[in-house]
Amino acid sequence: MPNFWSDPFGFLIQWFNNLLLGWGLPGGTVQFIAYVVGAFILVAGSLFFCLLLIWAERKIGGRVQDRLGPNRVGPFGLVQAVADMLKIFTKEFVTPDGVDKVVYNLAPIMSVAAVILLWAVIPFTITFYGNDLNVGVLYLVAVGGLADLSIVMAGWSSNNKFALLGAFRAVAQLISYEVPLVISLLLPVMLSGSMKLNEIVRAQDVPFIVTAPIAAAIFFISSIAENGRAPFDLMEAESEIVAGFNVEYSGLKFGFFFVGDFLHAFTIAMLFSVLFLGGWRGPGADQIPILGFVYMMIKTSIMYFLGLLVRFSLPRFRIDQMMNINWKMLTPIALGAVMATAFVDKATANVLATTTPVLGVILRTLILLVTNGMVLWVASDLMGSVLTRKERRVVALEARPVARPEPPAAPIEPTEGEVS
Amino acid sequence: MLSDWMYIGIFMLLSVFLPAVAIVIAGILGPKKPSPIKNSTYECGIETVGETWVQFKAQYYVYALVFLVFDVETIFLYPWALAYNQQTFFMVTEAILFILILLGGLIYAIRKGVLEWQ
Amino acid sequence: MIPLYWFLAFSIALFCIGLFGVLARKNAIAMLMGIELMLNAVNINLIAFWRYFFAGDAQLDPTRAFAFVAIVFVAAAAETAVGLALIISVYRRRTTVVANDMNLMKG
Amino acid sequence: MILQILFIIIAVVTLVSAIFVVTAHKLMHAALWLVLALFGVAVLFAFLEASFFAVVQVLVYIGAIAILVIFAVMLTRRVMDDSGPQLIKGWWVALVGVGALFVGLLAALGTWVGFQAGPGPSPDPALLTQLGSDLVDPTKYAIPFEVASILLLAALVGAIYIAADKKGGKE
Repeated sequence: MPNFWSDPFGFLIQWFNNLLLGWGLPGGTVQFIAYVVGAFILVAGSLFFCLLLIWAERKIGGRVQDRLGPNRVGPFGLVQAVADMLKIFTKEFVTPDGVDKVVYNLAPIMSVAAVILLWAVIPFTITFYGNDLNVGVLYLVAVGGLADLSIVMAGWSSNNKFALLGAFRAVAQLISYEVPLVISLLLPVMLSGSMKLNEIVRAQDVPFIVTAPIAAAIFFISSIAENGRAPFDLMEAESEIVAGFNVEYSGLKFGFFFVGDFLHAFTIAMLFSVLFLGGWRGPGADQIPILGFVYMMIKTSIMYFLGLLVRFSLPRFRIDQMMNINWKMLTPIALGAVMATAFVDKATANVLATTTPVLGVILRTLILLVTNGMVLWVASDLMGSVLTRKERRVVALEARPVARPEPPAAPIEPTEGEVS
Repeated sequence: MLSDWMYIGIFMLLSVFLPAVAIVIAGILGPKKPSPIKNSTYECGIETVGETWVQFKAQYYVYALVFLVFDVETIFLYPWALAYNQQTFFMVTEAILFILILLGGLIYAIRKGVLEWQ
Repeated sequence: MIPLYWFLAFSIALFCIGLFGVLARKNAIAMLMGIELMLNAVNINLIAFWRYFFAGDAQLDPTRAFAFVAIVFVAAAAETAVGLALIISVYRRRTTVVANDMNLMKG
Repeated sequence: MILQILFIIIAVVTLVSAIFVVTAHKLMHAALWLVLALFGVAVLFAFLEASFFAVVQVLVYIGAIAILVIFAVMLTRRVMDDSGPQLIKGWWVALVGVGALFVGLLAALGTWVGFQAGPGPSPDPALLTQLGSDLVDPTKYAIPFEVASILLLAALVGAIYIAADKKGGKE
C-alpha cells in the first residue's frame, strides 16, 4: 500500500480497489469499475482543466502583447473562463439548411475526443497514468490522425464552399506535418527501445532533448503545426479565408473546436516533456511519486509557456512557405537525423561498451550531440541551396490582367527653354 | 493486453460521450428560433453564389499521397526502432537503406515540383 | 472465449461485401473502397490464424504473420495510391469516374 | 461471455457499415462508412491481441487511406451529385454470385475440422521487438522489408507522375 503523502494517486487507486474488493465484488468487475472511474476522471478532468488553460492562455497572451488579459471576473480574472463557458452553453445552435446533420454534429465531438484520447497513455507520475499501452507512441500518432478526419467531416458536412476549402487547406497542413512528427518520434523509441511512454521516461537517464535535439525541435515545430497555432495558423487565417472549416458552427459546437485547440496545446507540452525532457524524472521522484508529478508539471508548464510565446510573437507563414518548410526542411532533416543517429550510435556501440558505464553514457551523449550538430550543419548547407534557389516570382512589375497600371509616360526630356 | 484495450475502449466511449452530453445540454439550454435567413449558408452576408461543391486542385491529392507513403513506412520503422538495441551493425544499415529509398521518393517529389504550393 | 470460426465467418462476410462493391458499383472510387474491404477481410483472417495457432508458440515463428500483414498493408496503400491517381487522371481527361465509360484503350 | 457479446456488436456494426459502403448513394457517405468499417476491423485486431496492427490500422487506413479516398472523392466532385443509380444494371447478378460465394465459403468452413479451435496462449508482449529484429534479419524478412520500400517508392513515383498536373496543361 503506497503512502498517502508520498503517492496520493497510487494510494487513492489502491484504496478504491480495496474498497470495492472489500464489498465482495469479483476481481474482474473491480478492474472494470476502476477503469471506468479512472477514465471518467481523466476525461472530465481534462475537459474542466481546459477552463484553466483558456484563462492562462488569455492572460499570458495579454502580457506578451502588453495587455492585461482577463482581469474583471474573480481574482486575476480567474472566473472569466467559467463565465464564458456559461455563456456559450446558453447560445443558440444555428444549424444551416442543407447540412449533413449526423456528420455535422459528430465533427466537433470528434475533434475534442481526438485530443482527450491522448491523455489515456500519458504517465503523470510513476504510478499515475491511464494505461501504459505497449504501442503508446504509435497510439499517439494514430489518435492525432483522427483530428484530420474531424476537420474533413466538419468542412464537408457544412454545405459551404468556404468551409470545405478551409477544411482542405487545414487537412493538407495537418497531414503534411504529421510526416516529420512521425519520423521524429522514431528517435525516442530507438534510444529507449520501447514504445511504452513510461518506459521511455524511465530510459531517460540523459533526457532525449540532449541526445536527440533535432528530433525534439522537429517534434515541437510540427506539433505546433498539428495544433494549428501561429505561426502555422493557416487553418483559421481570418485575413485570408473565412475562418476555415468551422464557419457554419455556432455555440458550443463551435466552442468545442477551440476546447480541442486549447487542450491540444497543453497536451503537446506534456508529450514533449514525457518524450524528450524525462517526464516525471527528477531527484527523488522514484521514491516519492508526487514529486514526479511536480517535476512533470514544471517541465510541461515551461514547454506550454514556450509554445504560447511562439504563438503570440511570431507572424503567420505564407502557405507555400509552410509547405516548403515541411517538405524541404523538416522531413529530410528528420530522416537524416534518424539515419545518422542509428548509424553513429551503432558504429560506436562496441567501443563504448569497453568503457565504464558512466563514461560510456557521457561519451555516447557527446557523440550523439555532435552527430546531431553535423546533421544540422550538412542540412543547412544543402537546404540553403534548395530553399533559396526558387524565389517567388516578382509580379509587381509585370503586366497583370486586372488593374493594369498606366503605361509609363514618355520620359520628359529637359528642354532648354523650360526652367522649372 | 486485452485489458489495456478495454481501458482504451472505455476511454474512447467516454471521450465521445461526455462532449456529446455537453452539446445536448447546451442544445436544451439555448434558445431555438430558427429563421430562413439565419439558417442560410454563410457567405460573407451576400447571397450564395455558384454551386457549393467547388473543384479542388490535384495538389491536395499529392500531399495526401506522400503522407500515405510515409505513414505506411512507420509499420516497418517502428518495430525496427523498437529492436534497435539488439541489432547488429549490418541490420541497421539495412534500415538506413530502407529510409534512403524512401528519401529518394521524397526527393523525386520535390524535384518534380509537386510539393510546391501554387 | 470467441471461437476461431466467428472471426473467419466475419472475414468471409466482409470479403463478400467488398466483392459485391467491386462488382456492382458504377463508380471507380467506390470499387476501390470495395477492394479496401476485401483486403481488410484478408488481414483479419491472417491475424486470426496467427492468434489462434501461432501467437504463443515460439517454435512456429510467430512474427511470420506480422511480416505478412505488414506487406498486405503496403500493398493496400500502394494500390490505393496508384489506383486513385489513375482515376483522377482519367477523370481529368474524360470527366468521368464511371468504370464502364473508361475506354481509353479502345482507341 | 462479455467478450462474445462485444464481438458480436462490433462485427455487426462493421458489417452493416460495410454494406453501407457498397450501397451508399453519396460517395462521401460511403467513404465515411468505410472509416467506420475500418475502425471496426481495428477493434477486432485489438480483440486478437495484435495491438500493433490495431493501432497501425487506425494510423494507416483511417488516418491516411481514408483521407486519400476522401480527397479523391472531392477532386472528382462534379459527377458525384449525379442522382442516377450508383449500382450497375445487373447488380442483382453480382449479388447472387457473391451470395453463392458466401454460402459456399461458409459451407467449406463448416467441413474443416479445426474451425472450432479456441485461442492459443496469449502472445508474448516482446513479439513486436522480435518482429523488429526479424524484419532486418537477412535470414528472415530482410528481402520483403527492402522490397516493401521499393514498392512504396514505385507507388509514390508512379502516382505522382500520373496525378501531377502536366506542365502547361490547363487546369
